[in-house]
Amino acid sequence: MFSSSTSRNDPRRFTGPDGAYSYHDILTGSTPGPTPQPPKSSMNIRPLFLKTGLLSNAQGSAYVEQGQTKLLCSVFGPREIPRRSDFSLKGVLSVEFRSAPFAHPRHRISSAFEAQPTEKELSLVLEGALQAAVCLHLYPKSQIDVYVRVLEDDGSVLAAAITAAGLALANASIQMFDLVLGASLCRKNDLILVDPTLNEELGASEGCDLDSEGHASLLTIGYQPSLDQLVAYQHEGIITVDQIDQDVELLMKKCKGFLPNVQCCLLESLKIQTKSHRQHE
Amino acid sequence: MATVLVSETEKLYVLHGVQEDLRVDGRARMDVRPIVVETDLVTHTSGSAHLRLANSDILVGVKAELEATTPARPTEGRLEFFVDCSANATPDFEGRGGENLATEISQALARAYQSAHVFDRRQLGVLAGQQCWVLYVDILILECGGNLFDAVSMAVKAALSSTRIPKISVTAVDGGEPELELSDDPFDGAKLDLRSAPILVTLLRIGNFCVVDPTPEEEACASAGVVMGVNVQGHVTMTKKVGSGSFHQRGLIEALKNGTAIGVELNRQLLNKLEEEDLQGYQRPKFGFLS
Amino acid sequence: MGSSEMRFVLPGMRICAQEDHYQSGCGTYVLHGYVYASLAGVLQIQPVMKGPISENPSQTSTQDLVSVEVHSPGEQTVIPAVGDVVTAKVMSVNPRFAKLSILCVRESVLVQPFRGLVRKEDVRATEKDRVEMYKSFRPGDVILARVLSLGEASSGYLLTTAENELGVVIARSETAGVKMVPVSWVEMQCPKTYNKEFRKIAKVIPENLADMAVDVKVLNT
Amino acid sequence: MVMPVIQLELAGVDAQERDKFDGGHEMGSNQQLVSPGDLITTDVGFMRGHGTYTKEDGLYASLAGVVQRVNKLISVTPLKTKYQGEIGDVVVGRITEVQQKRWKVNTNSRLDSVLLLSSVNLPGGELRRRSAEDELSMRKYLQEGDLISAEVQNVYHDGSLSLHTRSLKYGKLSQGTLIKVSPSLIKRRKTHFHKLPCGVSVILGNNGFVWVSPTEHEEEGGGSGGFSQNLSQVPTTDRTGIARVRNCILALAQNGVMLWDTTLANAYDACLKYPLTDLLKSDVMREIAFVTRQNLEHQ
Amino acid sequence: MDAQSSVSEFKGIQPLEYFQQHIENGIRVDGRRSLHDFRPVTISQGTISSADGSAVIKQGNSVFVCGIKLELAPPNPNEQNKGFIVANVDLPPLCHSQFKPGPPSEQAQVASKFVKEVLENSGIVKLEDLNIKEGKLSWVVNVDIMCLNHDGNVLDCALKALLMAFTDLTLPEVTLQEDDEAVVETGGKIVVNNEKRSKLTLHSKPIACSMAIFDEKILVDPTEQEEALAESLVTVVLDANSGDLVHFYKPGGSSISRQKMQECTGLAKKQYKTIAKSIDQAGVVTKMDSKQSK
Repeated sequence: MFSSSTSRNDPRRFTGPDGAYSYHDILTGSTPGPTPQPPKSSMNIRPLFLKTGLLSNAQGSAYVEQGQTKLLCSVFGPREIPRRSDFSLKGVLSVEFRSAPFAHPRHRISSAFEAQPTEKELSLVLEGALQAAVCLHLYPKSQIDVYVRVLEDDGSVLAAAITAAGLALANASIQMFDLVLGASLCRKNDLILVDPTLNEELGASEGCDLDSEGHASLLTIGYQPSLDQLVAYQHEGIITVDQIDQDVELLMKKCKGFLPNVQCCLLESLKIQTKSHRQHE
Repeated sequence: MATVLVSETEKLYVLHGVQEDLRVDGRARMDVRPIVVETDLVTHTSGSAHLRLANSDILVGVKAELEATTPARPTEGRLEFFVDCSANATPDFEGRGGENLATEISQALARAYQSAHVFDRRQLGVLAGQQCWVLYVDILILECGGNLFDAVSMAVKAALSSTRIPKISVTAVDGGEPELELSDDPFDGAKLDLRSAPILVTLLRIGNFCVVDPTPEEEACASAGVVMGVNVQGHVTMTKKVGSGSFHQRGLIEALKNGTAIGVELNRQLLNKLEEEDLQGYQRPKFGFLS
Repeated sequence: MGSSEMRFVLPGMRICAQEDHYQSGCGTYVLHGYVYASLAGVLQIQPVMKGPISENPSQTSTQDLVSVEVHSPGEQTVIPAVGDVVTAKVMSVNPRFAKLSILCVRESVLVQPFRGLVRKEDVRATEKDRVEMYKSFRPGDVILARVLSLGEASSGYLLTTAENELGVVIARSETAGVKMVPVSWVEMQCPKTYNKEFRKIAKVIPENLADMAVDVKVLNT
Repeated sequence: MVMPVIQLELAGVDAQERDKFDGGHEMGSNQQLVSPGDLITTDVGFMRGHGTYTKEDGLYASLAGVVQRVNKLISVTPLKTKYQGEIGDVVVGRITEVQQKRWKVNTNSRLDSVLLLSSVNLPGGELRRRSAEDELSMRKYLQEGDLISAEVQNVYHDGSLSLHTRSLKYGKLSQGTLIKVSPSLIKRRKTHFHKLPCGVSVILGNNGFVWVSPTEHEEEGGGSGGFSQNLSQVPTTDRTGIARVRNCILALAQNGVMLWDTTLANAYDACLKYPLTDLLKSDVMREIAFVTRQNLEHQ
Repeated sequence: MDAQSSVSEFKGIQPLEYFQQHIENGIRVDGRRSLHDFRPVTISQGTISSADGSAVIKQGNSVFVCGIKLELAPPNPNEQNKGFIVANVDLPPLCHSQFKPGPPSEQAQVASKFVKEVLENSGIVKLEDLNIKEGKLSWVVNVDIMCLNHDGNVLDCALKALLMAFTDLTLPEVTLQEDDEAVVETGGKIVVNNEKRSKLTLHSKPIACSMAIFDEKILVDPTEQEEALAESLVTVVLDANSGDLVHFYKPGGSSISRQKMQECTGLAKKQYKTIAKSIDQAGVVTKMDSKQSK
């Protein structure tokens, strides 16, 4: 029989049998898990592929591929604030960050409609970043919805999501003070991995073991290149303030490094839009 | 953040005050309001603490439960934080109102305690690959008088320091399944090593300056802030931006430096006081919520 | 600046210093004395029209003011603002006000409608006391109106039709459901049944919608 | 960097010290404290007021508070309560909503109070007619979050209040700070506007909202209908005074001392011997309240 | 008012009239020349490397992605020789402004149910093939179909995405050590060889063809707007291998005559081969490219 067993707590979708587990769980048991990363700093952001305006329904959208990390962001609005809420002369941003059930290389992410705590937290981080970037005072009584879906997670998702959201907002012709770019790095003492993959990120959190020498940390920033402001900033793991200073500096440099890519992507879609607009006329 | 309504002129008054290093309640930018802490109040928990920072009132209970280990970390136990922003604290928390704040606080705590260098989860291990202690840290926000991150984290640290993990002896029954035996003596418990445990310090940017321990009115005036986890050794264990504004790199680093200094001092005083309380023994008078 | 070459700008790009005769127009903002772009789009330098639109009334001066603007190509992302003329559909009518659904702002179609409200006293400019809502609007009518204010938190934008050019532009007859033709300031007639119905009618009826349909065909071939 | 002030105490330390200040309640012997269900009197000659109910054998309290007798009317005034307004009261309130022709004001009452557009003096003088334009630009005068001082004009049947600001002393409040205390702690006086000698003005709203601000100079205001706002920076000396007064008010309120000009002045004098930053400590606060109360008894 | 804005205003204010004028002329709002034309389809397979099988399909402006994640579980006690397929269709808020964050919308539930029924009826995968060891271990095939841009015809797209993801799917070799039965549940004696992966045998090739009925006219492959204005919707599913009717689905709407129904089936029969061919020829595109220009 096809599993028609809709689980008790979520009758609105089909769920598999209880006690199902990923075969990767056994894989890691039999073979030595992820190949240990060679202790070599990597200072480069993985190849970036950016594209805006590929979804027709959204006011604006962006697709970002950063190495194997793939995500999609769409922007709706400004539209009327749906529920009755307090009058605000400022617009409201609502951000939802979710991962597709198949996004994680090892585990299936429960597709339950209730977001995971980490997803909720990332939504809030993203919201905080975009609130600083969008000219919300120009959108009284309205709401701008930003939805991010991770299609494949291979590390640095928050950074990629920040870049994608910035692109999607610009593509939606929402007024912003500046573009926003995201970048992250993983540090283990003096070993620095810019734009870490999932394995490297996991390595960082495993580096938190007492056995392993030294401290590991993971830092993500959201950066406005021309205003030189940090709109998002999130870090975990042991570090000193001086190291943070260096790392932030480095990441800002990296952001400026791929700024031309972001600009090119937007300009290209502007040119296409202008052309098609003229043809209509 | 639960925001209170504040008029533009009130904001201006707060802003100028911060500029002059003389805040509305007379404090300097880096001054903290008086804090009162008491541990071991709730008898049905493994550890608990009640902390009052001005009008912020926090109750934390820790429950230790035996559970299966995770395959990734067979020798370690787990810490689970749960924050309840009850509508008691402020009407804004009614319904799902406090949910976002609760997520933010619990995630910040989880991140701050993540590294093994600040909290060694192996002290929660029982039987490698099979059983471990899971500490459920339940945080109840009873009243909301600003600066919740800091107040909660100090209460959590106090509650963890009062936590006793029951002694367990493992007996192997002739080659079969090992058996666990829990000690009968309630006082026969191990204390946790919290020497490196962090607390959270919030710094809010008001105008061009940062303040610590903001009041709700000050929170309403700030555009951006940073929450950081600091332990007594001065290690930064977690940092994140809060609020809707942005930071310049210099401002951020400046804030983090100030925050580290405050965090070290707060940690030191907290540890001292907790030690002092511990020396008073089980028989010390309890004051509870009437103090 | 030559108009033949289009200059594209992106949010955050510094356009020029904010000097006496350069003004920050739509799609830009001013920071530390410079004009920055806030939109991804085409840069346009336009002479400032004198009158209420001027953003800086103190500078109604001898100099030729120019406004630095950025326009995004294609559809503009708009929300209703005070003073805008909007196209709205009447959703319900009661003796005190009519509830509307705003569909277009100026020439831009909204992706999703906003709520609006026309109060009895804002229906027309004269004889305000004798306005009867049911003789002015009916559910389903399409009207032109001007935004008065943002309104209250619970209701939508406050609109007015108290101008000759504002009011009902499309209405269907009660019995036959046919598009009616205006016969006076306050009456429309059904071409099928010849029944007359009362409305607050807008003066300029835009080009017959049938003509638009011709455009549609032209565009699609 | 100057070492920041941090004061972290265990719960016990504080409670032990308190005992020495307790006992000096200013409740006179003629005041009767009751809790719900307490018998007030079995005398049948009295009339039943607020906070009381009658059973076969007498009059009982339905609230915890102080029994009050006005001629034959017995009522109980609760100790802690939402504000119950009376006509003529001076209140401080915060605008929560801008509606058609009226503002909603939070005055610490059970229901939001109402300030009608027709009950305010608009800029341009009292005789100015209110036009439809004013109605649309109400948010320019008062918007969400703004603070006002006002007088209770009317009490509606549901207990909600209608306010007015048609006097130059009322209107929009400028720079300063708001303190919220229980309305029962505000003593009814002829005036609730006080200029303390230290350059600080205080409005003791009957509703328990207390506004502390720098004293404005006379030449300002007038003709603006109370909408002018002084946006210049408040000098440090005034700021120190305001911080002191603010903390004194909190000290008195936390220790149950009624607030009026005399207690404020006494408390301010008592606080001067402490550095400003100490005024947040609970033992200092108690000391200030204690001294204030003692002075009151001597006078 | 220039011509373009008046057209878009007309479309916004009187969508029904705008739509009617097109249909009367036998053309479609999105520029298709015939009521029976399909929108162009592009498909890419294996784009999501974190999934065991994946496909992205674009049909006009509708974009769907399907990812398959494999899990292991002991089989159902009543059906010891069978595995599991769990298929869900997700219509997240990102794909259309009508959807809000939260539990699945009714549309998504309906689509999930449709996909499940087609899976059951067509026998595309035999559940017995998903059994590894009778009574001990089976595959759980989690199929998640997610809409990224909803411009109508969810069912056709979802089914195509599912079919292409299934063709892309490979399963790692799993062996069980016979001797110790007790420890199987803990996974102790299961050996997974991730290097050696094999494809799943597909036993049929269900192809859906959706139609909207409007003023007695049948519109094939309706857009979202056409679906919203249509009187009735019909979906016919045929097996491309045998040409048999697998499923007929008509959710609500106004009733249709038997002739109309047969007309629909006839249309589907005429079209399914072309669709099947278009899928086969769609080929593998590695990156998502820009939206189809109109």
